[in-house]
Amino acid sequence: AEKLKAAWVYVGPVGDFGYSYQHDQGRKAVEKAFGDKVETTFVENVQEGPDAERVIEQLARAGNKLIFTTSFGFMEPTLKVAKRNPSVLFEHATGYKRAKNVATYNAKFHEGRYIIGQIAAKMSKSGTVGYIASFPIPEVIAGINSFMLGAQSVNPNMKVKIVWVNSWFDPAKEADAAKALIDQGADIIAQHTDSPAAMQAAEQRGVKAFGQSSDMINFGPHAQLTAIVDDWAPYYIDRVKLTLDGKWTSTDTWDGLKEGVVHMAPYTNMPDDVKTMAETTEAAIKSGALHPFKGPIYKQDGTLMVKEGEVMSDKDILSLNWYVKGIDDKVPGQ
Amino acid sequence: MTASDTGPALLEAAGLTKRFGALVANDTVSLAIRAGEAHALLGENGAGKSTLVKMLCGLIQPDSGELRYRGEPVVFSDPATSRARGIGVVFQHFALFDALTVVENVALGLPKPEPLGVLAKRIEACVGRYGLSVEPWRRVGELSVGERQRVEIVRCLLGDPQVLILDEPTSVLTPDESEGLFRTVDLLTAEGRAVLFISHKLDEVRRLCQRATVLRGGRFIAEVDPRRETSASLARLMVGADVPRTAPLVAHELGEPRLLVKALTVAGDGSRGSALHDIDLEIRAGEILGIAGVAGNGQTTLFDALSGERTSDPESIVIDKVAAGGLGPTERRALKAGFVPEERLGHAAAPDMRLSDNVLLTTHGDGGIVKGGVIRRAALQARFAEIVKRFDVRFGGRDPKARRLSGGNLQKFVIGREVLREPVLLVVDQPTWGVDAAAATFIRTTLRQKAAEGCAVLVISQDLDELLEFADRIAVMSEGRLTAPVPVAETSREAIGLAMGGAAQESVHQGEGAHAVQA
Amino acid sequence: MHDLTILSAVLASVVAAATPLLIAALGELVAERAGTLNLGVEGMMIIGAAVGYATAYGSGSLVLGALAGILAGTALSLVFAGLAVWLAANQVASGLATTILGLGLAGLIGAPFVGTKLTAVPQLNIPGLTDLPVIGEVLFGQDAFAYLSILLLILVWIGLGRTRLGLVVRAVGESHSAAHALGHPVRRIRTLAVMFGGACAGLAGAQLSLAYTPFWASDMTAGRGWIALALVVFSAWRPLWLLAGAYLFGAVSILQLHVQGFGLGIPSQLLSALPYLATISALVVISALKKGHGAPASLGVPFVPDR
Amino acid sequence: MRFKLERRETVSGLGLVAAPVIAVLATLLIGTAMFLVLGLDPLAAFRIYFIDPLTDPYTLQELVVKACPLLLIGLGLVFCYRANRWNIGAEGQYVAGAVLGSIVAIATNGGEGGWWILPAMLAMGAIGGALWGLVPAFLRVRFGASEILTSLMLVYVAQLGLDYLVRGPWRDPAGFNFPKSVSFDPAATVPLLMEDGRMHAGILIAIVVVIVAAFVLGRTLVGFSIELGGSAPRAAAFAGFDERRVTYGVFAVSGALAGLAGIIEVAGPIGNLQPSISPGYGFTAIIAAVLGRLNPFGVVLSSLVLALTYIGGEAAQISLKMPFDVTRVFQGTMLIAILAADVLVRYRVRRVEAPARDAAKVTAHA
Ligand SMILES: Nc1ncnc2c1ncn2[C@@H]1O[C@H](COP(=O)(O)OP(=O)(O)OP(=O)(O)O)[C@@H](O)[C@H]1O
Ligand SMILES: Nc1ncnc2c1ncn2[C@@H]1O[C@H](COP(=O)(O)OP(=O)(O)OP(=O)(O)O)[C@@H](O)[C@H]1O
Ligand SMILES: [Mg+2]
Ligand SMILES: [Mg+2]
Repeated sequence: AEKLKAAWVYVGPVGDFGYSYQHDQGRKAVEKAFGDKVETTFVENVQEGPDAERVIEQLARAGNKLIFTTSFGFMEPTLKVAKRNPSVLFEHATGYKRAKNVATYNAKFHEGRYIIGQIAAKMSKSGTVGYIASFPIPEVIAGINSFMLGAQSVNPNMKVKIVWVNSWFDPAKEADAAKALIDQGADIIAQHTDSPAAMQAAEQRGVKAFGQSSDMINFGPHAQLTAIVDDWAPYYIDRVKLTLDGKWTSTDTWDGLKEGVVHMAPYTNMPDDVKTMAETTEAAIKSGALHPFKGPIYKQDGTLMVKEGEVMSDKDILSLNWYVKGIDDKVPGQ
Repeated sequence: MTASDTGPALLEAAGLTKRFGALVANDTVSLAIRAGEAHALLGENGAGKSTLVKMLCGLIQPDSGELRYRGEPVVFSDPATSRARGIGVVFQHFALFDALTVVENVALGLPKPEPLGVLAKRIEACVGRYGLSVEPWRRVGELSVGERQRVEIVRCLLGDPQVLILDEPTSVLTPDESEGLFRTVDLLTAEGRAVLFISHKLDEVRRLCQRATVLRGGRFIAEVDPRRETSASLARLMVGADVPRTAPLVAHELGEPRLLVKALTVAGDGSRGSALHDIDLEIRAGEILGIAGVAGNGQTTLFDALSGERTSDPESIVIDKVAAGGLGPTERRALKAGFVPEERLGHAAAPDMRLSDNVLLTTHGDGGIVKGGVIRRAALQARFAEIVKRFDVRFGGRDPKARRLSGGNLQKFVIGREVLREPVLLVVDQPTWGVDAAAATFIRTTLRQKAAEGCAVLVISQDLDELLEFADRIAVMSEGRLTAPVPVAETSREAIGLAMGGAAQESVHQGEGAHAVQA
Repeated sequence: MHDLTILSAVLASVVAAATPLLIAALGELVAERAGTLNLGVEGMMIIGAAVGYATAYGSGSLVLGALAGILAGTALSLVFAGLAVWLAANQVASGLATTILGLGLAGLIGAPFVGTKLTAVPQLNIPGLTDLPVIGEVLFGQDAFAYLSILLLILVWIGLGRTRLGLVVRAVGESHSAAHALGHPVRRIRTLAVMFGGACAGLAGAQLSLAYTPFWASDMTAGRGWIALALVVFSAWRPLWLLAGAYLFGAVSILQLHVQGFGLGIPSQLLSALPYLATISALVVISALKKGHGAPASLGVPFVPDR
Repeated sequence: MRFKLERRETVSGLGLVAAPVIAVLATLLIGTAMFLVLGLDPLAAFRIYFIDPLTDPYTLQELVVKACPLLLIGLGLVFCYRANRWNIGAEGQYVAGAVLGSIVAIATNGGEGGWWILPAMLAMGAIGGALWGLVPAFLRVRFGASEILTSLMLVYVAQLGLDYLVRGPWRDPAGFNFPKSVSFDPAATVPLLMEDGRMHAGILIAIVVVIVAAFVLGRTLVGFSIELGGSAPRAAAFAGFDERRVTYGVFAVSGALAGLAGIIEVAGPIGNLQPSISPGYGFTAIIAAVLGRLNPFGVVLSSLVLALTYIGGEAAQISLKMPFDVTRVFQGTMLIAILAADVLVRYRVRRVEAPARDAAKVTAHA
């Protein structure tokens, strides 16, 4: 049979050891799983502006039959190219527009954030956590909220300090942010940016931290409590297989801990009881017994947003732009 | 080479040839500078004098020929090498650094590092000995052209040269300073050193030098003893034909006042030009008024104020009955005024633009060449060709950058550009600086002629002889003040020289300026 | 936490943040004083970071890493010098091309090291002194790079202002034709100055990958080379002003993070823009007080000797 | 023996042709070495880099689309650089133009439409860029603050401003709070020139601007005053041209063209406002302007060459699986080769006998 040509489009360099790096690990897993049944290609460092459409089109023209576009900003270009190339299948990560030949996929990173929120609340002596955020998009806001909901489930008075670095990747700035937060009294650092700089800073300063995207234990052997690891391999392998079998359909996939797209790095540097709690929560989320966004959830001003016994809809989570009660800050731009 | 009546040859050029593209700037030129002599190098603008100097010190390399130092063949790979052997050069175009102080500039020309404080002391000593005035700690950028020239000379003297090469060192010195320099040259030659002296002022050459080499068109023409020549005979050697004198004064009627300056006061800006105090001036059609003065006394500021590069109180300058003090250069030109600044490159002309484009600098407001904001190339080329033809501007190529012209030719161009605009008022700063005798005569004659046609001409010059030769009246500028003009016939070289040195200033304060000049 | 402790920590962070900027900018200042506008700083920084990291990782020696970073930056600066000084090509374009080349080479060199880490360059704590309140950590708790940067500053300051070589460098930048006429080897001096700039940029890059955030990642300089260039302009080409500029920029960068941490609800974009706005404002004030930029007169002008 | 550069008095027509040829040969040589080291087939690499993009109608269109903003911005920079004003903040002016121009599109979104919307957007874009460009001009004229620093710093400010807008006030209400404005209506979109592909009417605007710029710079007094101010400021003052007006003028033109490029990109290939709207066009255009020797037609050529290096680089990543960094190294190498070749057109390299040997002799005698 003919080889399936599959391609990936990354917004950053594969060498960022963060978001694009993890997607590329997924691509490599595909190569490994299917051997010479597939041929993979990737284009890295593609700007979300006018270049994206050309790159995607070129990939389609080069005979790729399955194309993963891995950043939100690739949404419109992906749709445009898909329209012109009806025989090519597209998968767009983190977006919300689909077409007959465009599927979307995303991961429930907030599930992991609920767990680390709980761990933070248990481990923090000062009661203050530092949170390094990239850009105020719903995914990041949802992550902050989920983190706080988890933390509040342990200690209702947990405080979080948030610093936006306005970048996914600026190691020195991320390190500066971590230091600033530690200086302000945070003894746990969580991050939603891509580089291991904050983890290293925490290690240096002797505080605890959570990794992001990859297992960063290397960078914080004494600091890392756990890490929320993106693992796109299961999803990619699945989708390639469906394509090979001719069973691909345009779907909207939002997998999490259960499916293994998000998984937690080993729980380290914490007492056994905390570890047990984390493992229990993880299992509960996987089994569906626990949902991070389960009511009652109040907005900062006290408005009840999710009633007792209900859970927030996926759509609402995906477009979150407000903080839950207990976060003493404003969502930028609101 | 003929046998020497001074000493053995210190530095010799044997058959040096240098080409710039198609142009042969030096064609098998030979020259011997002997110990104990002051040797003149003469030639028209563009004859190849500076090129020869540059080869003598290793700044450029000859295409063929040989240099000998004390009889030994040598190759100087750069001026530092030649300096180490005792050859000091004052270049025609100053090798100075505006942002640095005088001491730093001097230090850069010396082979060995030396604490700047010590060096400053040495500069002061040197300055005292030779009667030059230089302040060690000033930034060179703030100095007038004359002061810069002194810095160059001092730097060279401090290097204790065996052979001193001076490429037009006196062009911007006052008569007194020139005298000081000549005494220095005499002193050096008496010590058995050699001096190579380049100047377009033939009287100086005859007074100073024992031997002269004449170049014409890049070729060696003759080696003569200038003491036994006249200025006219030297000029004939240089040009290859007789050089006419400036057309004599033709009496003509004076007309309307074309320029009135009333109580013009301008604040100095520290870097270029000093302040002006209460300048009064009137020039009438048909008249040439000369302003004499040592560089750095406000002439440049006066020029800028007249040309409109600096504005002043509207009534303080009246051009052809129009209050013009508040107008810009273009508007003043519209009143049929023409201006020729002192600095040819960078002020009167843009060095890196083609010569034809440089025509536009002062003609763009006249109509004809620029219409509705669009440049009419044909008209521009026509005007350019006319300037070149009428003023005998010579250059290589069809339309080179202004930078490529020799100074004299660029000066002819700049003056021609203004003259062809048919101005009723012409302000010219240093009309013949560094220009050879023939070209200088031509320029003066042209200005005379313009005056005779009814133009009012204001000439600012440091060259007293020039002013005495062709101005009708002369005023003296000193420390930003101007004496009342007096007719040339009623004054003398000495009186003006005294006033230039500043003597007049006190008199001016006492309201006796005119008297002092006449005395 | 105690207020003084916070202050001390903030100051210490400011020094750390300013250090790579200061080092790179000092090198560029020397290059520009000699008349060469080297827009390749970003490229020389990143290659210093990559090679420095690779060497330190391979050899286990941070000192070797730093040296390798210096060498790498210098090597790349020679490409620029060959083009801009010896071939007299346009300096702006040459610098930009060098940056592109540097980013690419660094990516290739660093690729095998993605995901690895180093032990950071240690702080040089001095018992007793480092524990002093407020100034203790700022003055005595920095890593070697910070002290090196100050040493370098003094070196450049004295070197440019007080030595013969410095005088020649300034002269060459002021008027290359005059310097040439006096027999100073203009292109050799410029090459040396550019090499010094490259060495500093390489060192600054190595500081990032060895001390600041001791790991390698593509494009990890994140535009700091451009900031260094801007700071040279800010300093009006004077070393001491450079110190002020780098620390001002560092201070505002750090402080805006702290302000965010206090949760005042100011738009983060505005806070992120603060370092740039602060630098502009400071420059405007300085320029208004003191006319003229003091740029070397021959800056950016190619030199070809007539021979 | 050593070599020296000798300025050519006239650049021969042959030389102008020879420069690119030499550059290409040098690039090929260095590239071959590089690809061999990396274990890639040089022939295939060159074909994909240079030949394929120029022979496939689709990539040819893309070439023009990519060159369009570079060309527009580069032309504006030509004005600044000729006047010796170092505007390196075109990227910020591009963003400012895109933002101001988008106001119209966002305000009229979902409305009646109307022929005036797009022209109004373009005008607003140009104004936005010009205003942003006038800030460094003002700071320079009024306070003497170096435009190099201010224009660069304003890039970051503009980008953060755009970021704020698309994440906050201008966010698409139907966009699930993602940072993106509404997609522009057809009336607010630059029309395509061909059914198949992305070639849009902005290219026509760019062509008009090239011609106008060439005319203004080459044939008018304004162009002359710009050039004169840049090459000899004192002579320009003597000629009666106001330095301040020239400064404002060139920054306004340069900003306006960058702003125009910004709004054309946003209303054309992108179709909405979003945080990232430029892959560094404002900076790449600096290379385009300089490489084009500050000549409008030269910039046409250099923009196309630069576009080719990007598109070829992408093609190489796709077809040869060449890492992005290799394409960057190759791009850098190629630019260096072009610059070097350019020098060889203006100068002649002559071998000269070194005086060193004889100099040694001198020292020996001394
Ligand atoms: N580097 C150069 N490139 C091209 N032509 C040159 C160069 N240097 C000198 N020339 C030309 O060589 C000729 C001789 O110039 P040179 O400077 O030697 O004249 P000069 O005798 O010193 O004239 P002046 O009295 O005006 O100083 C001139 O025609 C000049 O244009
Ligand atoms: N780099 C250069 N390229 C071409 N020509 C040059 C260069 N440098 C100097 N020249 C030309 O060499 C000639 C002589 O130079 P020099 O500096 O001796 O003369 P000058 O000052 O122009 O003449 P004058 O004595 O009339 O003032 C001039 O024509 C000058 O334009
Ligand atoms: Mg001469
Ligand atoms: Mg002369």
